Amino acid sequence: MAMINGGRVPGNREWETGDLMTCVIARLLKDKETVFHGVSSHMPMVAMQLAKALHAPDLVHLNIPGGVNPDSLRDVSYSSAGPELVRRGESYFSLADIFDLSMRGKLDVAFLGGVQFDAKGNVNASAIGPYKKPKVRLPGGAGSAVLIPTAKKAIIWRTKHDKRTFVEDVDFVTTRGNLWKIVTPLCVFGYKNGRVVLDAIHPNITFEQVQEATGFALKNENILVTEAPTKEELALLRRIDLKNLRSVEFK
Amino acid sequence: MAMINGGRVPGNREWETGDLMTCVIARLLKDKETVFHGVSSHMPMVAMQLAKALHAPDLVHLNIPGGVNPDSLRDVSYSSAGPELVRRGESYFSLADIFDLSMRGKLDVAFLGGVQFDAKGNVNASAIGPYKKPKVRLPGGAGSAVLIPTAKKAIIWRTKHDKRTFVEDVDFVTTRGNLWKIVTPLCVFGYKNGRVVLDAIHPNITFEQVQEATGFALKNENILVTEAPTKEELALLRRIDLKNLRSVEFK
Amino acid sequence: MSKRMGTEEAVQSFVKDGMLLTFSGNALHRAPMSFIREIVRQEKKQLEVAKTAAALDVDLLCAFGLVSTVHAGFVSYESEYGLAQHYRKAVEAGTVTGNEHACYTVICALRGAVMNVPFMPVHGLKYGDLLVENDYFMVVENPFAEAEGKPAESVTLVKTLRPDLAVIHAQVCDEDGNTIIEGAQYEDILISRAANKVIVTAETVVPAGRLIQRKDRIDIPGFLVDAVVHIPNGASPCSCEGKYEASEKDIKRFIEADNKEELHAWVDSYERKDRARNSLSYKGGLGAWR
Amino acid sequence: MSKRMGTEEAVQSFVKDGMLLTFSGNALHRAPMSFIREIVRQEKKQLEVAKTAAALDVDLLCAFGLVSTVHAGFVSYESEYGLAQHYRKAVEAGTVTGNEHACYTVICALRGAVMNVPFMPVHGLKYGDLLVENDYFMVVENPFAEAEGKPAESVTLVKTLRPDLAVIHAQVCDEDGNTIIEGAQYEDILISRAANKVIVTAETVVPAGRLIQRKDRIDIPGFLVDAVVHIPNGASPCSCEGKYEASEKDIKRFIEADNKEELHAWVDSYERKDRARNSLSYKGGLGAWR
Repeated sequence: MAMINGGRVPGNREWETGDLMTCVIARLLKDKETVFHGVSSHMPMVAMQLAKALHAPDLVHLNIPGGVNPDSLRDVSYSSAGPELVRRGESYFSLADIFDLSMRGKLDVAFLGGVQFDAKGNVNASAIGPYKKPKVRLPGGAGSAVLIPTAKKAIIWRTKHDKRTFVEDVDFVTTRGNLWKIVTPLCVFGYKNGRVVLDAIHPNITFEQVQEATGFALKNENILVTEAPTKEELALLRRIDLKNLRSVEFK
Repeated sequence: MAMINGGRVPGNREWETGDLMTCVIARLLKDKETVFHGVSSHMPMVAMQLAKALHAPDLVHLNIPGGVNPDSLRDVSYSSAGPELVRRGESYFSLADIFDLSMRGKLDVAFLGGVQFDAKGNVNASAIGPYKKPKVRLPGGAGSAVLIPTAKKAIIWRTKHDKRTFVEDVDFVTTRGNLWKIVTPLCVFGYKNGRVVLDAIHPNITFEQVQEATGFALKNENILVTEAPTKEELALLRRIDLKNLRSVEFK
Repeated sequence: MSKRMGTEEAVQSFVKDGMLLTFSGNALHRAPMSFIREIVRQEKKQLEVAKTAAALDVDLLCAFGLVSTVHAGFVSYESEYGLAQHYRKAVEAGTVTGNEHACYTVICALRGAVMNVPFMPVHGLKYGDLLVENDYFMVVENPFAEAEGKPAESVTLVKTLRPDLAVIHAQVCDEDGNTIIEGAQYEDILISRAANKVIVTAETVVPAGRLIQRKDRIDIPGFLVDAVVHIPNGASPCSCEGKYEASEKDIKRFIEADNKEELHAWVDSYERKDRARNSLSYKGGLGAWR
Repeated sequence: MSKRMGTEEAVQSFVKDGMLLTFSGNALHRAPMSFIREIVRQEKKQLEVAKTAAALDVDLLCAFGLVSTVHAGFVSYESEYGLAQHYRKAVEAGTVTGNEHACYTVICALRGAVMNVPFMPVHGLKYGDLLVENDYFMVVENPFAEAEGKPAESVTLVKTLRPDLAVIHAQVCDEDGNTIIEGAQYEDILISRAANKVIVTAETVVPAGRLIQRKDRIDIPGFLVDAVVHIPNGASPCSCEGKYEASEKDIKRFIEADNKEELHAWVDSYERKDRARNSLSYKGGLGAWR
């Protein structure tokens, strides 16, 4: 599993898991959508630039520092909430503005994190163990608790796919709501009728591998296979993301 | 009364009622206070500049367009809420910001209007006759209804002093609260223990004249006489207010 | 993808009878007068208007009987121009409901729309008949004080006002809607967020991307804007900072009009200017559009 | 009347044990680190901190046991720097109360302070255990819906957070406190209005009036500011837009410090820089301070 969660996927030499996930995320975004990412979100940030370069030129890229549609990620380093996004942006739209926008139902897509996810679509970003006396205090849900219920589509991406991450019941429900997709190194989950379901499996991954890494039962029905990154996608990715920020979470 | 309400006051050739009222208002302002005026408020606007030139250099002049401390009134014409106050200002602080400031108890002085005032300090800027089917619909209290209760000191100025303006009971209570002074062409009212009281009478005006023009009973006790405008005040006034904006309401 | 359209098309497409509208500016400054005159020409009806301090904008719509309700803190001309007589008479006659606010409660009610909540607490509106007479104000107890066993604390709430459309006249915007408001902004940033749709009418419209060197001056990002209408002198006879002062002559001409014919003549006299459209004023060269 | 003072004096005069503080910036960007290190030197205790997304600022104060409660949506370093271990361990040990918010509910709670109301309605916080576990959230019925006979409508309220002091690190201000924040402003404008007192620490302090030609870039008018402290590199090792990037080396040096001695050594290593004061950097000539 280390290979899959990290570096090169068995059976190909052209792309790594980070490339694949970034392409999968980019394909989920549509033209003209307003799309937000937060801190520690390099992969969605790169995916948004990829989508803009491919099929969504008028996608609106929103972020914590407030730079609307940064024209390049050249200056970006460890942070996906740094001031360079404003420097490179075409206008300014503050974090408070973005939240208000989502409250009004006008944020199309929000990228959010979390540490535990369960079969009912609950997200835990707060604590392992009791909230007031936690075994592990997590960083907190940041915007999740108001964005997952209000963004039209909430997308979660995780670079870890294991039974500690995908559990039967989360320890604490930081939020739930308009969860739309969860993208992992193994698969894409969807959310239907209040349940997390398996939408698609990545190339060279089996259903059994996904089930084995998931702490709740999955159905082996109507599952698609993710298309591998195309040559065009990979070429653009390399140009957009010189520093391989998209894979920073695998390092 | 026409003479007193308007042009030159009997017994002097140096100043008009508008000059006197402006000086009286300026003297009410202290250094470093935050002071706000609204629309149709030329006299307080000039008085604030006069106070800054005399004894209150660090008074903070706030206004509807948002220009903090405009350095001159040279560009001002019919409006006391025009964009020239921003053009001439040292920074920008919006109307919404000013209201919030007052809500936080940090606005020292607010200048407010109104059409009727009664002995209890109630202000009517809304309607003559029933509110929902008024005999006369007035312009409305603008900021008064939230500023008179929250500014530390609310100052009202009126260029008309008659029994229709100062009444026993107002038709409609638009607001009441921290009323501090009312400056008229005849006198300065104060507000003590929930009653409007006569603080000072202007030069060459008698108590009887004030009582005659006022629709509620006044006490002839401890009344001061307003000091006439000094030479220094008049000289500064002419320099600050080239267009005699301070007397625009008498025209 | 330019959002440009003409004045007629913009009113046709975006203004429907019964809508709650809100306008840029304050009193006689930077009201979107050309757009409002086009509303008059197209006779949109039963409109509601929310604005802190209105003047000619609301008075004009009232003069033609197009307004049902006005939510405002102040409706009047300043000083020498006197009261807004058409508004006043309509309220007195009962044909227009004048929902009096403090200017701040309009701001708070619009903040409620920005945040998509049904009400906004307002400190300061504590006394008087506005609280008694108007059902859009309500006084409740602070539930946190109650839960904490603290003394009861009254809190005034104002009901949210959700404009269907904000019309903002600005000095310059680009074809994507990125908009710069020079000088006093009044409540324009607020209404650009509070309204469901936003139209910018502008003295100057430049090609997309041309504002990039002044991007830290952009007040409304383009993605919030639904349509861009190029109308030089679009605020006149109100003022537009950096462009023109209020026209005393033209305002008086409106105020002194004392029958429908003269009012129509006043609106007609602007028709050509109000509708001149899509004549992209940018002719090339940096600074050409400043 | 200059508001300038040194770092030591500013902390002495404005920071009291038990205060609720709020800081500029976000995560590892433009936190007022010099000021916070001086708080550590002066051992101010039982502090509360409110911030949307905190990192080194809160973690440092927690490392020295100076914090009682943190009100935040997110407390962590980004990516490679990992969790805020001092904060985490303090919450796990029960010595710090970690009041988890959504970042937006911190913003709303601060808006409550700006408007001086005891709570703020929040759309969007509808589900989950944050509502159950925390007494600073409450769900009520919309009283307007009730009064109008409409279906019941639940509204979440967040209790207002009223900071005693906001400390804002900016690129430039003048001696009166007029402040320009370049690039991302994060929640700094909001906290400058929400807090009872405001201190600006700045890379560059210019004489009063020197910002007049950039006045439309002033974000905080001087009269809101109580003290101005001149501290070049005052955000380091966090970043300061246009001035310096975050210092990976110095952040790691803090994160890897695993006892009190090393932590003290880290704070001490900045002492001379943090306290260098009143050396007016403006040397004359327009643009000299840019």
